[in-house]
Amino acid sequence: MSIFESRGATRRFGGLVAVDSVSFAVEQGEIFGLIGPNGAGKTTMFNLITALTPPTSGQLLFQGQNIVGKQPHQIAAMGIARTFQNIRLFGNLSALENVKVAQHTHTHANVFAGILGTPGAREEARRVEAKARELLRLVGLGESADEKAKNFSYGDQRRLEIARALALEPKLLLLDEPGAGMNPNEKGILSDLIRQIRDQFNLTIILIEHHVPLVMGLCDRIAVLNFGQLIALGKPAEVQSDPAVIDAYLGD
Amino acid sequence: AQEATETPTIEPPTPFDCKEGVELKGEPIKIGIAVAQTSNVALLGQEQVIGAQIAGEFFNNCGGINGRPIQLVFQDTAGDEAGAINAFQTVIADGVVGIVGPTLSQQAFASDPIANDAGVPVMAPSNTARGIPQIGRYISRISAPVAIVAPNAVAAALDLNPDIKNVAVFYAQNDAFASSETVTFQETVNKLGLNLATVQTFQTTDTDFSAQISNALALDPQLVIISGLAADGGNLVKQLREFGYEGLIVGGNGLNTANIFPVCQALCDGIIIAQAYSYANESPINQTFREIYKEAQGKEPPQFSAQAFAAVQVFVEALIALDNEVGLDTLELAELRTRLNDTLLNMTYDTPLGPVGFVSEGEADGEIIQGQFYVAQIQMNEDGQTGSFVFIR
Amino acid sequence: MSQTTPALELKNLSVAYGAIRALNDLNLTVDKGEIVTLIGANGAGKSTTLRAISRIVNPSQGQILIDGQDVTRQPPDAIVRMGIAHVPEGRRVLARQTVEDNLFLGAYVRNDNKAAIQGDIHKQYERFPRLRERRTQLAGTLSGGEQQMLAIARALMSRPRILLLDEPSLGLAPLIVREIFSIIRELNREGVTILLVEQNAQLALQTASRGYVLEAGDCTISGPASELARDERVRKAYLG
Amino acid sequence: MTTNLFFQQVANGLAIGSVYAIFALGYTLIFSILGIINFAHGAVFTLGAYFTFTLTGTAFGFNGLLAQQKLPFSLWFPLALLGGALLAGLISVIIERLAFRPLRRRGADSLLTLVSSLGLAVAIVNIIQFLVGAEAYSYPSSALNDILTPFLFLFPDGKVPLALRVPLTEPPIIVRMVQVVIFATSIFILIALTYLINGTKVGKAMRAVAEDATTSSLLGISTDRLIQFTFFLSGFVGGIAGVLVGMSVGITGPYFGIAFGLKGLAVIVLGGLGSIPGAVLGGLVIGLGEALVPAEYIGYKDAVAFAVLFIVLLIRPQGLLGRVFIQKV
Amino acid sequence: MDFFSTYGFLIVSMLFQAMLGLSLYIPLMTGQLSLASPGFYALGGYIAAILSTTVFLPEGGGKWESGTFPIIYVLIETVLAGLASALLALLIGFPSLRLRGIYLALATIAFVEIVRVLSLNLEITGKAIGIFGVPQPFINKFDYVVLALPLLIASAWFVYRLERSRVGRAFTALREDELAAAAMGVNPTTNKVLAFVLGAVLAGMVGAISAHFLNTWNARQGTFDVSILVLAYVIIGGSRTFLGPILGGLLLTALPEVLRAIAGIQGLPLFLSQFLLDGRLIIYGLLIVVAPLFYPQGLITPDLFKRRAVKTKEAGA
Ligand SMILES: Nc1ncnc2c1ncn2[C@@H]1O[C@H](COP(=O)(O)OP(=O)(O)OP(=O)(O)O)[C@@H](O)[C@H]1O
Ligand SMILES: Nc1ncnc2c1ncn2[C@@H]1O[C@H](COP(=O)(O)OP(=O)(O)OP(=O)(O)O)[C@@H](O)[C@H]1O
Ligand SMILES: [Mg+2]
Ligand SMILES: [Mg+2]
Repeated sequence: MSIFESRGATRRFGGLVAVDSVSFAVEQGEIFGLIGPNGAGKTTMFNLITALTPPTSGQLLFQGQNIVGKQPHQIAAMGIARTFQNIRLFGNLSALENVKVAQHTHTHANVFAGILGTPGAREEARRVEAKARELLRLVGLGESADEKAKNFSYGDQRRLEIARALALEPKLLLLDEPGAGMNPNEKGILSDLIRQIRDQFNLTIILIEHHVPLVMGLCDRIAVLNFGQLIALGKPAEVQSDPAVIDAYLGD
Repeated sequence: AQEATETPTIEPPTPFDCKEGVELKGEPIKIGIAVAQTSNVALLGQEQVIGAQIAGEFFNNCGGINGRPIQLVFQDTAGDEAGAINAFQTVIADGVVGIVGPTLSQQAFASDPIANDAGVPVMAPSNTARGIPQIGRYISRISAPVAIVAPNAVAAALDLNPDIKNVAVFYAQNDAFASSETVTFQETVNKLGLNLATVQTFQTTDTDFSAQISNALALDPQLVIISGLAADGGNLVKQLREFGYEGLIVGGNGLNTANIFPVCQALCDGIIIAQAYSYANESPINQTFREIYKEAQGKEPPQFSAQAFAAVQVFVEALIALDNEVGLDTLELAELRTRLNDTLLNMTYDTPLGPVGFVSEGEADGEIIQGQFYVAQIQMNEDGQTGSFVFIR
Repeated sequence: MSQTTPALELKNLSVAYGAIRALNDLNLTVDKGEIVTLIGANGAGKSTTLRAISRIVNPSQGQILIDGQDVTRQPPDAIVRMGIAHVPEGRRVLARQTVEDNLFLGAYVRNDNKAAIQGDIHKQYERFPRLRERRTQLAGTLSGGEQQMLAIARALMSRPRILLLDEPSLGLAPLIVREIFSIIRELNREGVTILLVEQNAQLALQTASRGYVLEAGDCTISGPASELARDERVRKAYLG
Repeated sequence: MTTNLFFQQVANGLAIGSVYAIFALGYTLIFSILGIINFAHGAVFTLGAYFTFTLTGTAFGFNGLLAQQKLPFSLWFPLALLGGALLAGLISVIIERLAFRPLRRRGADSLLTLVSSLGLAVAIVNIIQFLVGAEAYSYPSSALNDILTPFLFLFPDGKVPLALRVPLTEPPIIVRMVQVVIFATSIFILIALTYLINGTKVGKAMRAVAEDATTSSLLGISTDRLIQFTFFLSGFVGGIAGVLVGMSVGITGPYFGIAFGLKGLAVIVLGGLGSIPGAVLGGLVIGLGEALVPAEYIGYKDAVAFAVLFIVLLIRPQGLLGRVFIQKV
Repeated sequence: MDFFSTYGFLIVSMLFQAMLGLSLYIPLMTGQLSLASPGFYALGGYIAAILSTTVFLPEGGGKWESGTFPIIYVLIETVLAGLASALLALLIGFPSLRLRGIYLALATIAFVEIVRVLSLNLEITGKAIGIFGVPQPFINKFDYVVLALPLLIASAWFVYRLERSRVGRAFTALREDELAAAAMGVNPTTNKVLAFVLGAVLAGMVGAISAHFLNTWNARQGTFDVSILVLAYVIIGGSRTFLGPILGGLLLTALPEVLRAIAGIQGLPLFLSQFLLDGRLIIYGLLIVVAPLFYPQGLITPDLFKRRAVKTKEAGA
C-alpha cells in the first residue's frame, strides 16, 4: 500500500481549475518531487493534502484512509507535516518555542496538569525542550534558539520551518520550496539535510522546488504539473527528457 | 381624586436666623460634599456644587456655627459606584462631621453603607429611589421621593384639560430616579381612573425617541407623562411636538431644570412640571438663595442647587443647635457625628424647599417630610432660548 | 571607473536592528547604467542594504547618495520620486488589491496621463502573459511565482532610473528565471541602473559588471564580476 | 402593529439610522485606511458641534472657565457649520499627530492606538467640560431655515416646517425636517466618499496604505500625508455630522458624541469594517431594527440592535458589505 | 489605621481590576479580542447579590448585621458564579469564535449590552435600581483583601504557569498564526473556547465578590465602558505577559485617586490643586495617550525579563 495517494483530486477557484483530476501515489520512504511552472497548482495540491483548502472533488488517501473532510489539526495529528512557501512562522515566538508548539499532538499534559506542574507534565516539558533543541541543531540553528523567528533572515526562516515540521514527528513531510532564498552552496547542504532526515526519521517526503539540479539529484520520482494537470510522472532522468516537460517547464 | 396629595405634617420651623458681621474664628467644621463633578453625571452634580458653594458662603457670612466657620470639603464621586465610595472614604478620613451626596441613588446604595458603618451622617441631596433612608440610621435625604409630587402634577393637568382619557407614560429605564418616579405616576393615573394607554421606556443616553413616540401617538393620548432627565426629557418633548402631539405634557422632577430649555427650546412651552422645589417659593431664605444664585449664574436656581443648599443648611442648623446644647468643643469627632445625626433628625428647618423635617424613628428614619410641593408650567420667552417655570399649584 | 558622479553611492553605511548589527561600514558605488550584484550567505545583510537605500530602515551611521545627493534623511516616497524602484524580498504584493490595481499603484509617482500608464500596463502584460490572465484576481491569491512576476512588473511601472532587485528569481520556474534575467539585461540596455541581490550567484555574476560579497554584515570582496566568478573563495562559498 | 404605524416606524427607522450612518461615515473612513478604530471620533463629532456653536457668536453658560464668553463676531449659520467642520477636521489631524503617528513610527500594536485614541477622547471630553461646563447648548432656532436657504422655494411661505407630512397613509407619515436633512447629507457624503475611494488615484493609494504602509511607501506613496488627509476628511465629515445631529437633538453636553460611539461601532461592524456603503447600510438596518421593536417590548430596544448584530455576524462574519479575504498560503 | 480606612477600598479595587485585566488577557493569549469579561462580571455580581439578599438570610429572617455575613456563603456564591459563567461562555463561545479581531470584539460587546438591557428589564435584577443592601462579611472594605489577594495570586499563578505550559504555547501559536498552528496540530476551536471559558470564569468570580464589596449591584456595573477600560489595562500594561494586565489594572485604577491625593497636598498653588481635581480626567486621558509613546509594547514586555536575564548572565560570566 502506498503511504499517500491522490485519486482525481480537483480544486476549482471560480472558473479556474487550479488542480485538475490529479492522480498519483507516493511510496513509503520516497522523496517525491512535485514540479511545474508557476501557477501550475503545486502549492494548491499541498493545501488539499493538509486540508487548508477542501478539494472540489476527488479523494486523498493517507495510509489507505480517505482524509478528505478532516480538519487541518487532525491531518497534522495523523502524521502529515508541511512547510509553507510564504513562510508562516510564529514570528514573535523564539525559534525554540516555534519548534515546541509543533510537538503539541505528541504531548498530553492538560491545562491543569501543566499548571500544577505534575511530575508527568514536568517530565514531558523536559522531553519537549530537549527534542526542540536537537532539531534546531539538526538544521543548523542551534545557536539562535532564543531569537525571535521574525528576526531571522529569509534563508534561516526556511530552515526553522523545516525544524518545526519535523517536530510534529510526521510520517509524510511536505516541503514547499525549501531551498528558495538559498544560494547553490546552501542548497547543496539542504539537499544533504533532506536526505539525512528521511533516513533518520524514516520519512516520506514530497518536495516542491524550482531548482532543477536539486530536484533531479534528490528525488526518487517526480511528478510534473502544468495548468493543474499531471503531465508527467517518473524517474528524474525520464522526466527531464520528456518533451512536454521541457516545453512547459525546463526549457532548453 | 385629591387624596393622594396628603402629606405628613411637621412642626412649623423657625426661620433661619442670620447673624451677619460675626467674626469667624477657631478650627473650621468640615462638611463633605461628595457629588459628581466629572463624568456624564456632572450635569447634575455641577448644579449641586453651585448650591453647596452658595450655602457655604452664606452660612459663614451668617456667623458660621456660633462663630466657628464651616468648611466644605468637595470630593468628586465621578459617575460610578466605586467613585462614590472613594469620595466618601476620602472625606470621612478628612474628618467631616457629615456628608452631602452622592448624586445618584445607585451610587448611594454603594457609598452610604460606608458612612453608616463609620457613623457619619449623610444628607442625600438627590437620591429619590426607594430604600435610601432604610440603608441605616445615619442616612437621611432632603430629596423627596416623588410619591407626593407626582399626583399633584397630574391633577394640575386634569384641571387644565378635564377631558383627558388616554395617558401615555414615558420613562428612562436606566435611571433609578426616573424609574422610581414613574411607578408613582402610573399609580396616580390608575387611581384617577384614567386609561394608561402605554408605557414606553428609553435610556437617558438616547437622543431619538421617534419609535416610542409613534407607538404612543398611535394610541391617541391626551396626556403624556415623562420621567427622565434634562437632555433626554427635553428631546422627548421636542420630538413629541415635532411629531404633531398637541396635548398636555407632564414632566417629572428630572425635568425641573432650566437645562431643558436649550434642548426643546420654544417647544418646551407648556410642560407641566412636578417640583420638589420652586424658585417662586416666597420664604425669605429662598428669596435670599435665589438672589445669590441669580447673581452668580444669571438664571433662576434649579432644584438640584436648592436641594444641595438645603442639605448644607440642615447640617448647619443642627450643628448650631448641638453647639448650643452641649458645645461642639466638648465632643470627640465620633461622638459629634452621632449626636449631630440624632439632633438633625429631630429638628425642622425652613429651607428654600419650604419647611422640612425628618422621620426620626424606625426603619424609615431619615426620610424627608417636606411641607410644600409645587407644580409649575414652563413658559418660554420670545427668543425660544430662555424661559421660566410659572408656579401653578 | 568613470569620472561622473555615481548613480548610487553608499559611504560607511551601518545598520542595526536593536542590538543586532546587520551591516557594518559598507562602501558601495553603482555607476550610471551599470549592473552591480550583491551576493552573500543567508543573513549577510543583502536585503538590509537595499532596505536602507529605500529608506525603509534607518542607518545607524553613514551616508546614502543618489546622483551625488545625500538622501540619508529623506522619506521613502521621496526616494521613489527620485527614480528608484525596489522589488522587495518576499514580494510584498498588496494582497487585497487586484493585479491591475497593484500595477496602477506601481505608477503612483508618475504624473503622465492615464493612457501612458495604461500603455505600460499592457507592456507588463506582454512580458508576463500570466498576469494578464489574472488581471482581476486579488494579488494575495496568486501563486508564489505569479506574485514574484507581479512584484517585478509593479516596480517597472514607475519607469525607474535605478532598480533595486532583491532575489528576483525567488520561486520562479527555470523558464521564467531566464526571462527575468533577459528583462534585466534589456532594461539595462535601455539605461536603467541596477543593483541586484541574487542567490543564484552564477547567474548574477554573468549578468552584472561588478559585484560585492557580503559576509555577516561586512563587505569582504568586491571587484569585476568576471573576477569574482573565478575567485576561489566565492566559488566555494556561493557557487556550490 | 397597524400598517400606518408600521410605515411610520419604517420612516423613523430610516431617520434614526441615518443619524447612526452619518456618525459612522467618518469613523469607518479611518478604519478603511488604517485598519484601526479611532475612539476619539466621538469627541471630534462633539467638537464639531461646539465649534459651530461658538462660531455663531452665542455666549457660553455659567459653568467652566469660559463662562459667559463669546466671540466678538457671529457667523451666519451655514458658514459657522463649515467653519466648525473645518476646525473638527483640524483637530482630527492633531489627534493623528498626537495619538496615531508616534505609535505608527514605533511599530506599536494597533490595539494600543485604539487605547490611546480612547485616552484622547477622555481628555477632550473633560477639556470641554472644564471650559464650557456640562450643560446643554443649542443652535439659533433659525439654523434649519438658514442651511436650507437654497431650497426655501420648495416650502409654502418660504419657511421650513419642523416636520414633513407624507400623505402615503392616513394619518400621514411624519418625518422631522432635520432628519430629512441628515438623511440627504449622509447619502451625499456616501456618494462623495465612495467616489473618492473607488474612483480616484488617492483612493487606491488609501487602500494600499491600509493594507501595508511599508510597501506603499516603496511605491512612492507618502503614507504620512495620506493618513493625515484621511484624518482631516474624517474629522470634517464627523464635524458636519456633529452639527447636524446637534441641530436635531441639541448639544447635550460634553458626552454628546461619545454616546454614539457604541452604536456607531456596532453600525460599522454590521456594515462591514472599512466599507463606506456598509456604514450607511449598517446604520439603516440597526435604525430599522430598533424602530420595529413592538411597543410592548420597547424596553429591549437596545438589546435588539445588538442581537441583530450578533446574529448577522454569525451568518456573515465579515459584516453585511464587508469583503472576506482569504490569504492564500 | 487611617491609611487603610481611606485607601483600603482603592487597594482592593485595584486587585479586582487587575483580575478583570487577566480575564481579558486569557482569551487574548489565543489572539481573540474578547471584551465579554464585563458581561460575566455582571452576571457573577447578580448571582451573589441575589443569593445573599434572598437565599442566604440569617436564621429567623431579617438582615445581616454589617460584618456578620458568613464568608463561606461568599465563597459558595463565587464558585456558583464561576460555574454559571463557564456554562454561558461555552454557549456563546462556540458560535462566536468564528469571528476575528474587531468583529469578535463587537460580538462580545453585544453580549455585554444584552446582559445590561436584560438586567434593566427583569424584576429579579431590580431593574434600574438594582439590588442593594448586599450583606457584608466585613466591616472594613480593606478586609476584602483576604478574598481578593488570594484570588489574584491564584489566578496570576494560574496564568503564569499556563503561559509556560503546553496549552499556553498552543494559545500563543494561535495568536501568532492560526492557520500555521492548525497545520502543526493545534485544534483552534477547542483551545479558543477553553481560553474564552477560563477568562469568563475569572470575571464571574470577581463579579461575585465585587457585589459584596460595592454593597450594591445594578445594570451600571459591567458595561461597555468597563470593557474598554479593561482593554486599556491590558494594552497599557502589556499584552504579551500576564504581568501586563495586572500592572495595568493596578495602575489605571489607582491613577485618578492618586491625582486626587496629589491635589490634596498642602501648599500647592490653588489653581493647580483645583485643576488636579477638576481636570483629573484630562490628565488621566493624556497620560493614557503619552504612556504608549514611551512603552509602545505596553509597560511590561517579555523581553524586559530576557534582557535582564542576559545581562545577569553576562555579569556572572
Ligand atoms: N484562493 C484562490 N483564488 C483564486 N485563485 C487561486 C487561489 N489560490 C490559487 N489560485 C490560483 O491557482 C493557481 C495555482 O496556484 P498554486 O499556488 O497552486 O501554484 P504553484 O504551482 O504553487 O505555483 P508557484 O510555483 O508559483 O508557487 C494559480 O494560478 C493561482 O493564481
Ligand atoms: N527586522 C529585523 N529585526 C532584527 N533582526 C533582523 C531584522 N531583519 C533582519 N535582521 C537580521 O539582520 C541580519 C541581516 O539580514 P538580511 O535580511 O539583510 O540578510 P540577507 O543577506 O538578505 O539574507 P537572506 O539571503 O537570508 O535574505 C540577519 O542576521 C537577520 O537576522
Ligand atoms: Mg507554490
Ligand atoms: Mg534577504
